[in-house]
Amino acid sequence: MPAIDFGDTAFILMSAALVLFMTPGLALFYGGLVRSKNVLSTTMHSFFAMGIISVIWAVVGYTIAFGGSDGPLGAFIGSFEHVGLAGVVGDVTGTIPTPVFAMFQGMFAIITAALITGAFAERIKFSAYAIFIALWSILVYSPLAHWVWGGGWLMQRGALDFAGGTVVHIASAAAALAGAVVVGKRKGYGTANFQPHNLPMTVLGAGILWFGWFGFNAGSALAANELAGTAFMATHLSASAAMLSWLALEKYQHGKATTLGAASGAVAGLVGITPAAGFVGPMAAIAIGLVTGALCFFGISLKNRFGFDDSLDVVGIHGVGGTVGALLTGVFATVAVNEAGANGLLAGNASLMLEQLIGVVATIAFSFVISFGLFKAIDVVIGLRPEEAEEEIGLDQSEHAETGYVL
Amino acid sequence: MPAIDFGDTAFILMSAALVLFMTPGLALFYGGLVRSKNVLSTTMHSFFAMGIISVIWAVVGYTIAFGGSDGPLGAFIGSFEHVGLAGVVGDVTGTIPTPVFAMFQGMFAIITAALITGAFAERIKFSAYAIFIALWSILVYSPLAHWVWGGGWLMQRGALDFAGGTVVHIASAAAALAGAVVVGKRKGYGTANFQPHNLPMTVLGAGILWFGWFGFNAGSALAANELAGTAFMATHLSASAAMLSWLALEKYQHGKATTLGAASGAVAGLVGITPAAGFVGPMAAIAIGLVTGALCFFGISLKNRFGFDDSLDVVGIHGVGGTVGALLTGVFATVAVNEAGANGLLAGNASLMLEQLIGVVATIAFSFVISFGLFKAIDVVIGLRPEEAEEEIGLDQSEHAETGYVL
Amino acid sequence: MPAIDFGDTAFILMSAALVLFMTPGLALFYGGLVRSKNVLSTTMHSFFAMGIISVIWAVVGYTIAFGGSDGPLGAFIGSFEHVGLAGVVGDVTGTIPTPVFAMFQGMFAIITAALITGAFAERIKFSAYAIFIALWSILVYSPLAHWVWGGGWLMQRGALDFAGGTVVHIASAAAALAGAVVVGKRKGYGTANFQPHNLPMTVLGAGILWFGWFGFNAGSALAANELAGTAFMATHLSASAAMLSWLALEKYQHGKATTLGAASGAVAGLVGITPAAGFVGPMAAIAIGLVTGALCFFGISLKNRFGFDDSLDVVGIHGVGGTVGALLTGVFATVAVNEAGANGLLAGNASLMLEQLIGVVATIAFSFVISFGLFKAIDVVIGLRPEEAEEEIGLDQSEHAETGYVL
Amino acid sequence: MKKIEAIIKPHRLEDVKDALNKLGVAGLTAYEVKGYGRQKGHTEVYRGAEYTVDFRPKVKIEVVVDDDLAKQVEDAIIETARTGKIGDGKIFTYDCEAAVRIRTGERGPEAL
Amino acid sequence: MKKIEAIIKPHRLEDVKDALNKLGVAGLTAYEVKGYGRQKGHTEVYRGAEYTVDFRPKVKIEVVVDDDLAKQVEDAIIETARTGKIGDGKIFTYDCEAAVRIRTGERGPEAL
Amino acid sequence: MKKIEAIIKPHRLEDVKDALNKLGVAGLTAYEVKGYGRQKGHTEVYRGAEYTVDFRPKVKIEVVVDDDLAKQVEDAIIETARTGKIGDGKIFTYDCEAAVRIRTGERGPEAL
Ligand SMILES: Nc1ncnc2c1ncn2[C@@H]1O[C@H](COP(=O)(O)OP(=O)(O)O)[C@@H](O)[C@H]1O
Ligand SMILES: Nc1ncnc2c1ncn2[C@@H]1O[C@H](COP(=O)(O)OP(=O)(O)O)[C@@H](O)[C@H]1O
Ligand SMILES: Nc1ncnc2c1ncn2[C@@H]1O[C@H](COP(=O)(O)OP(=O)(O)O)[C@@H](O)[C@H]1O
Repeated sequence: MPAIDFGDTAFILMSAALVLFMTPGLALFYGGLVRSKNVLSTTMHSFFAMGIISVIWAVVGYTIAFGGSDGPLGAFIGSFEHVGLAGVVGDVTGTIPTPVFAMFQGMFAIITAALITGAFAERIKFSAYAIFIALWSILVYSPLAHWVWGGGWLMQRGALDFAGGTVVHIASAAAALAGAVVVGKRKGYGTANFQPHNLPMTVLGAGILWFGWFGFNAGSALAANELAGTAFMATHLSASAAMLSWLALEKYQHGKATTLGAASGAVAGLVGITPAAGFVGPMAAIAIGLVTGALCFFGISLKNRFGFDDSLDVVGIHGVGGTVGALLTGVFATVAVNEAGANGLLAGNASLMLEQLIGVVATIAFSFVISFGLFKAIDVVIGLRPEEAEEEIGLDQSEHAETGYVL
Repeated sequence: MPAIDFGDTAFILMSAALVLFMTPGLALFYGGLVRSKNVLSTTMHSFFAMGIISVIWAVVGYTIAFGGSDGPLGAFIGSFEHVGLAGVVGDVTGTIPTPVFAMFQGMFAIITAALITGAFAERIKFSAYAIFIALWSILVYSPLAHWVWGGGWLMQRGALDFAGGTVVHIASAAAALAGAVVVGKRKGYGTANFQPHNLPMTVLGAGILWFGWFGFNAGSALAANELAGTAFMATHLSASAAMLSWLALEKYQHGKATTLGAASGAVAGLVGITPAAGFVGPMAAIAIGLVTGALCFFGISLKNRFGFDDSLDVVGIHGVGGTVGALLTGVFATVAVNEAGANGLLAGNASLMLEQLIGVVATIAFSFVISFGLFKAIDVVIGLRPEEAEEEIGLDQSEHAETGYVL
Repeated sequence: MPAIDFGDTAFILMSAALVLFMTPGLALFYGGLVRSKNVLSTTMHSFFAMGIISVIWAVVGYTIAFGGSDGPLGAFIGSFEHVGLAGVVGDVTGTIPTPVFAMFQGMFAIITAALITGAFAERIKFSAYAIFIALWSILVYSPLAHWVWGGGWLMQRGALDFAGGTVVHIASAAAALAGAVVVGKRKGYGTANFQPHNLPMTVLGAGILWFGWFGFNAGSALAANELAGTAFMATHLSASAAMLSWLALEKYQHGKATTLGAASGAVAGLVGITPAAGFVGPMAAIAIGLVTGALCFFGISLKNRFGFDDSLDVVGIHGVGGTVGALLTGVFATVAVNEAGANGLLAGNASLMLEQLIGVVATIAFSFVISFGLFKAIDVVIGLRPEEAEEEIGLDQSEHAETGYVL
Repeated sequence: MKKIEAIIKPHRLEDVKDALNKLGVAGLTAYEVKGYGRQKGHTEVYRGAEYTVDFRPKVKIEVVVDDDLAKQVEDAIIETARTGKIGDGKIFTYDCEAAVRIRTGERGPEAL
Repeated sequence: MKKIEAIIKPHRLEDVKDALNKLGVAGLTAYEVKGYGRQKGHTEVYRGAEYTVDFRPKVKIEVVVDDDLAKQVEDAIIETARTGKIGDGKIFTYDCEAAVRIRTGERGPEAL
Repeated sequence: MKKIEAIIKPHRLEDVKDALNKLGVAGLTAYEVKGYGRQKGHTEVYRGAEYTVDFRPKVKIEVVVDDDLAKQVEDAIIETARTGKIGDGKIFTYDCEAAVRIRTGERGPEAL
C-alpha cells in the first residue's frame, strides 16, 4: 500500500469541502435569477441534491464510477465491489486515503446533478425532480465518470478531461436540454417578465462558485503539487479573461456591461477551463477564457433560435462552455505543462482533437438520450409539471408551503 | 519536542478557519428565521461572540480547558499556566504548532456560545446577553472542554466524543433550555406570526455550516490523515441522510417537503455525527443520520409539549441531536475504524453506552444548572428583557439603533 | 531547485483561494452599505476587479512586483523577465511551486484595488472606474509590492510589513482619498439619507473577510509552519479585540452598540494586525486590536472634519488602521516571535519605528500622488461622474441597465 | 357604498381582519405604509452618523361596504385596533360611487 | 373627474396598463397590496408549525380620468384583468374633486 | 375635510413632509408606488434579453386636512415637490366624509 502524504491529504480534504460548498453557491447563483416566488424551490433543487446524491453515491454511485474495470462491462461501468463504500476505509488512492478520494469525487456528483436544474427552474414538481436526479445520477453520471476517470473506454482512448468538462458540464447541459424540451416552457414565456429577483444573491453565488472551483480544478490533481498549482492558475485566469470578453461583447451589443454579465462570463470561463486546467499554461488559459466567454455570450441566445426555455442557460453556458473547453484542450494541451497529458493541435498533434470530439459527442448523446427517456417516463407515471395555477402562485408556496421573504 | 508536520498544520489551520466561518454561517441560519425587525440583533448574537469569546479564550478560556490536569482540581479544570496564552508560541501539540491548536479549539468556544442564542432570539437585551455568554464561556464551556478533551474526568472514564457532541451541542442546548425558560416567551407567542423572514438566508447559513463542519469534525483528527478522511466521510453522509429522513417525515406529516426542513435535517445530521465522526464507518454514519434526522424532527415539537419558547429550536436540534449522536456513538463505534476509539454495542461492548450516558447526563446537568443560575442572576441585576414596547418595535431598532433592510 | 513541500503548497493553494474569496466578501461588505439603487454597481466594482486585475497581473503586474531587482530600476520595479507569467510554470519559490506563489500574490492585487472603491461608491462611471483600477494596479500596486516584498528599497531598508499593511491598506486608502476628493461628494451629501440598505449583507461580507483574512495573513508565512500559526492567532485576536473596543466606544458615545460597529471594528482589527501578524505574540495582538479598533472608530469622522465624502470609510478604516498597524508593528515586533523579523520599541529598538514611518509616508505619498493624477486625467478625457439625473436614478440602472432586487 | 380606510399598527391587522369578517365583510385590502404623526420617530446610528427616522411602519386597510355597515365597521376597527397608546392611527370614510366584481361584472353592493 | 381603483391579480398589470394606454389614459399609479376575500388563502409549514396565510398578493391600480372616460376605463379593466377565476378583484369608482400637475401647475383634466 | 393625495418623486418626500409640518399638518401617510406616465421608463438587459420597465418608483403621500387648509397644503406640495422635470407627479383632492382617531375616538377635524 502506497504511503499517505499528509500535504496531499490536507489539500484534497479541503478541496472536497470547497466542491461541496459550490452547491450552496449554485443555489444562490440560480436562486437569484428566478422570480422571488420560486426562490426556495430553485434553492431546494441544489440543496436537496446534497442529500440525495450523497447517499446514492455512497450506496452505488461510487462503485459504478470507480469500481474495477476488469469485468465484461468494465469499459462502461465499474464493478460492484464497493457497494455501500465497502473496502474504502483503510484503503489508499494515490497518496491520499480512499475515503478522501471517494468524498472528493462524490462532491462532483452532487454539483453535476444540481447544475441541470437551471433548465427547468420555476416549473417542475419537486417529486418529479427528486426521482429524476436520483436516477440520472445512477444511470448517467456514474457511468460517465467511469468512462472518463474510472478506467472506462474514453480514458483508454486518451481523451483529456482534467476536471470534468465532459462528465460534469457537457453531461449536465445535455440533460438540461432534454429537460427544457420535455418539461416545456414556463407559463408566460415570451410575454411575462422573468427578470432576476435578486442579483446580489447571484453575484455572491458566482463568487462562491469561483472560490469552490479551485477545489474542483486544482483538487483534480489529487495532490498539492506543481500540477495543482498550474491548474489553479489556469482556472483563475480563464475565469477572469472570460469575464472580460463577455463584458466587452455585452457593452458592444447592448451598450452596457452588466453585473450579471460579469458573473455569467466568469462562470463560463470556469466551465471552459475545466477540462484543460492541468494541461495548459497561463497564456493558453487566458486564451481559453476569452474564447469561452465570447462563445457562451452567443451561446445563451441559442435557446431563442431553437425555441426552448432553458431558464437559467445551462445549455448556453455549461453546454457551450464545456464543449468549447473540451475542444480547446485539444488545441492548447501540451506535455510541457503536464507530462501525463498530451500534446494538442498547437503542439503539432491533431489526433488529440479527434479524441476530444469523440468524448464530447459520446457524452452529449449518452446523457441526452437517457435524460430524455427519464423525463418522458416520469411525465407519464407521475407528471412533471404542477397545475397551471400552482405555477402561477409560485412553486415555493405550491410545492413547499413556504415563502422566501417576509421583509 | 515532536516535529511539526506541515501537512497536518496546513489542514488544521484551514480547519480552524472553517470553524470560524461557521459562526457567520450560524448568524445567517438563525438570522433568516426571525422576523425582519430582529435580523440584526440575532446576527449580532453570533457575530459578537466572535469578539468576546475569542478574547476570553485567549485570556483564561484556553488554560481552563487545556491547562495541565495535575493539580487538585485537574479532573475539572486545567491549571492556569497558559493564562494569556502564555507558553503557547513555540510549543507543539501532537504534530502541529500549539498556536494552531489553541486557535482551532478557540473557534469551538465561539460557535458553542453562539448556538445557545437561538433559544432567546428576538427578546433579550444585548447587554444581558453579552454578560451571559462571557460568563458562560468561562464557567461552563471551558471546564466542559477540559472534562472531555483536556484530560478531565470524562476523558479519563473513556467516554467518546470525537468533535463535541456533548461539549458543544448538548452543553449549548442545555443552556438554551435554561435561557428559554428564564427569559420567557416572546410577546405574542402562540398568536402572532413568527414566520421566518428570509429563508434563502437560512439555507445559505446551513450551506456554510455544512462546509465549515468539515473543519469541525475532520479537523478534530488534528492531522490530515486517514482518520480525518473517515471523519469527513461520516460527517457528509450523516448530514445527507438526516436531510432525507427529515424530509420524508415532513412529507408524510404535512404533505410537503420544505426547504427549511432540508436545512434543518442537514444540521441535525451534522450534530448527530459530531461525537461519532471518527469512530464509525460510512454505513453507520448514514444510519446515524437517518435516526438523528427523524428524532430531531420530532424533537422540535418538545417545546410545544413542555411549553417553552425555544425560538430557533436549539433544544430540538442540538439537544436531541447531540444526545442521540452521543448514544449512537455507543452503538456504532468500532475499533476497526479507529484503534484509539472503542467498540460499541454492535461490536459487542455494552459498557461504552454507559460512559456515553454518563457524559450526556453530566453535561446537561452541569450546563443547565449554571446557565439557569446565570440567567436568574443577570435578570435580578440588570434585567434580561427589553420593555414590551421595545420588543414590539424590534430589537434591531431598540437595542442597536439600526434597521436591517431598506430595500 | 529547492524541493516542493506538499504541506506548504496545500496551505498556500488554500490561502490563495481564501484571499480570492475576500473580494466577493468585500462586494457584500460594501454592497450592503450603499443605497439599494447602487447595490449592483458597488458589487460590480469588486467583482470586476477579479477579472481585470487578474489578467493585468498575469501580463505585467507579477513581473513588475516580483521580477528581479538587479536592473538599474531594481529598487523600484522588478525586471520584465516574467511578462505573461513566462518562466513561472516549473519554477519553485521557497518551498512552493511558483505558480502558486504568483496566484497567491495576484489575489492581493485584486483585493487592494477593490478596497479603493468604497471611497467613490454610488457616483462614478463604470468605464472611468475600469480604466482607473487597471492603470492603478500597474502604476501603483505592483511597484509598491516590489518595494516591500519584491526586493525593492523598503524591503532593503528593513521595514516590516508582514501581509500588506502598507502595500494593501495604506496604498488603497491613499488612492481612496484621492478618489473621494477628485470625484467629489455624492449628490445630496449632508442632506439625503445614505442609510445602509442591507446590513445582514454587510455582516456576511465582514464574516467572509475575516475568514479570508486567515489566508491573507497566515498565508503570508508562505508555509504551513509555526509562523503561519502565530500569524493566524494574531489575526484572529486582533479582529476580536478591535470589535470590542469599537463597540465599547460606540456604546459610550451613542448609547448603543451596533451591528455595523461590530463588523467595522472587526475589519479595523484585521487591517491593523496585517503588517504585524507574523512579528507579535497573542497579547500584543490583542493590544493592537484594541488600539486600532478605537482609533478607527475616531478615524471615520475624519471625513466630516476635512469635508470629503469617503462613502464607505476607506480612509477611516484602511488608512487609519493600516497606519496604526504599521506603527504598532514598530512597537510590538519581537524576534522572540519571529527571528526573521526585528525588535520593536518595547524590545528596546527604536530604529524600527523610523523604518515603519518611512514606509507609511512613502506609500501614502506615492499612491496619493499617482492616484490623484490618474483621476484628474480620466476626468478630463472621459469624465468621472455620470449625469446628475443618472446618479439620482442610481448607477445600477444608469450604468448597468439592471435592478438589484425585485422582491 | 362607503370606503373606509384605516391606518393601524401592523400587529393589529389580523385581529381587525377577523373582527370585520365576523361582521360579514367578505373582503378587504391591506398594505404597508409609513406613517408620520404625533408618535415620535427614532434615531439610528451608522458609523457614528445619526439619522432621524420620522416615519413609523403602519398598515393601511381599505374596505368598501354598504352604507348600513359603515358604522359597525368603524366601531369594530376602533375596538380591535386600539391599544390606547399614541400612534394607534386613524379611520377615514369616503363615498364610493360604484363597485364592480371583475370576475362576474356584478355591480354595486353585490360586487363586494 | 373620477378616480378608478382596481384591485387585480398581479400578472394582469401589464395588459391592463396597455389597454388603458390605448384608451388614451396618459398615466396611472400601481402598487402591491395584500387582498383578503372569497379566494381562500393557503397554509405554510415551518418546522412543523402551520401558519394560515389569509392574504393574497394583489396589485392595486389607481387612475384618475375625465368623467367621460370612466366607463371605458372600467370596461377595459374588466376585460383585461378577468381570468374568470375567483380572486380576479374589484373596481371601485370615486369622485375626484381636483387634480394638479406638480411640474406645471395645470389643473383639472389638463393635469392628467 | 379633504383628502389630498400626491404622487411625487421619492427624494422629495422629506422636504414635502417638513413643509406640511410647518403648515401645521400633524400627520400624514406615505408609501412607495410605481408610476406610469409621460416620463418614459427604461430598458434593462439580462443575459441579452431586453426588458422594458415602464414603471418608475414614486412615493404617494396621503393627508387628510380641514377644508381650510387644503389649498395651502396643495401649494406647499407643489412648491416642495417640483423639480421642473417631467415626472414630478400629480396632486388629487377628494372629499373625506369622516375621520376618527382610533386611540381616543375623537371625530372630525379633531381626529387629525
Ligand atoms: N392627517 C392625516 N392624514 C393622513 N394620515 C394621517 C394623518 N394624521 C395621522 N395620520 C396617520 O395616522 C398615524 C397615527 O397618527 P399619530 O398622530 O402618530 O397617532 P394617533 O393616531 O394616536 O393620533 C400616522 O402614523 C399616520 O400614518
Ligand atoms: N369589500 C372590499 N373592499 C376592499 N377590497 C376588497 C373588498 N372585497 C374584496 N376586495 C379585494 O378584492 C380581492 C378579490 O376579492 P375576492 O373576494 O377574493 O374575489 P372576487 O373578486 O373574485 O370576488 C381581494 O383579495 C381584496 O383585495
Ligand atoms: N391619470 C393618472 N392617474 C393616477 N396617477 C397618475 C395619472 N397620471 C400620472 N399619474 C402619476 O403621476 C406620475 C407622474 O406623471 P408623468 O406623466 O410621468 O409626469 P408629469 O407629472 O410631469 O406629467 C406617474 O408616474 C403616475 O404615478
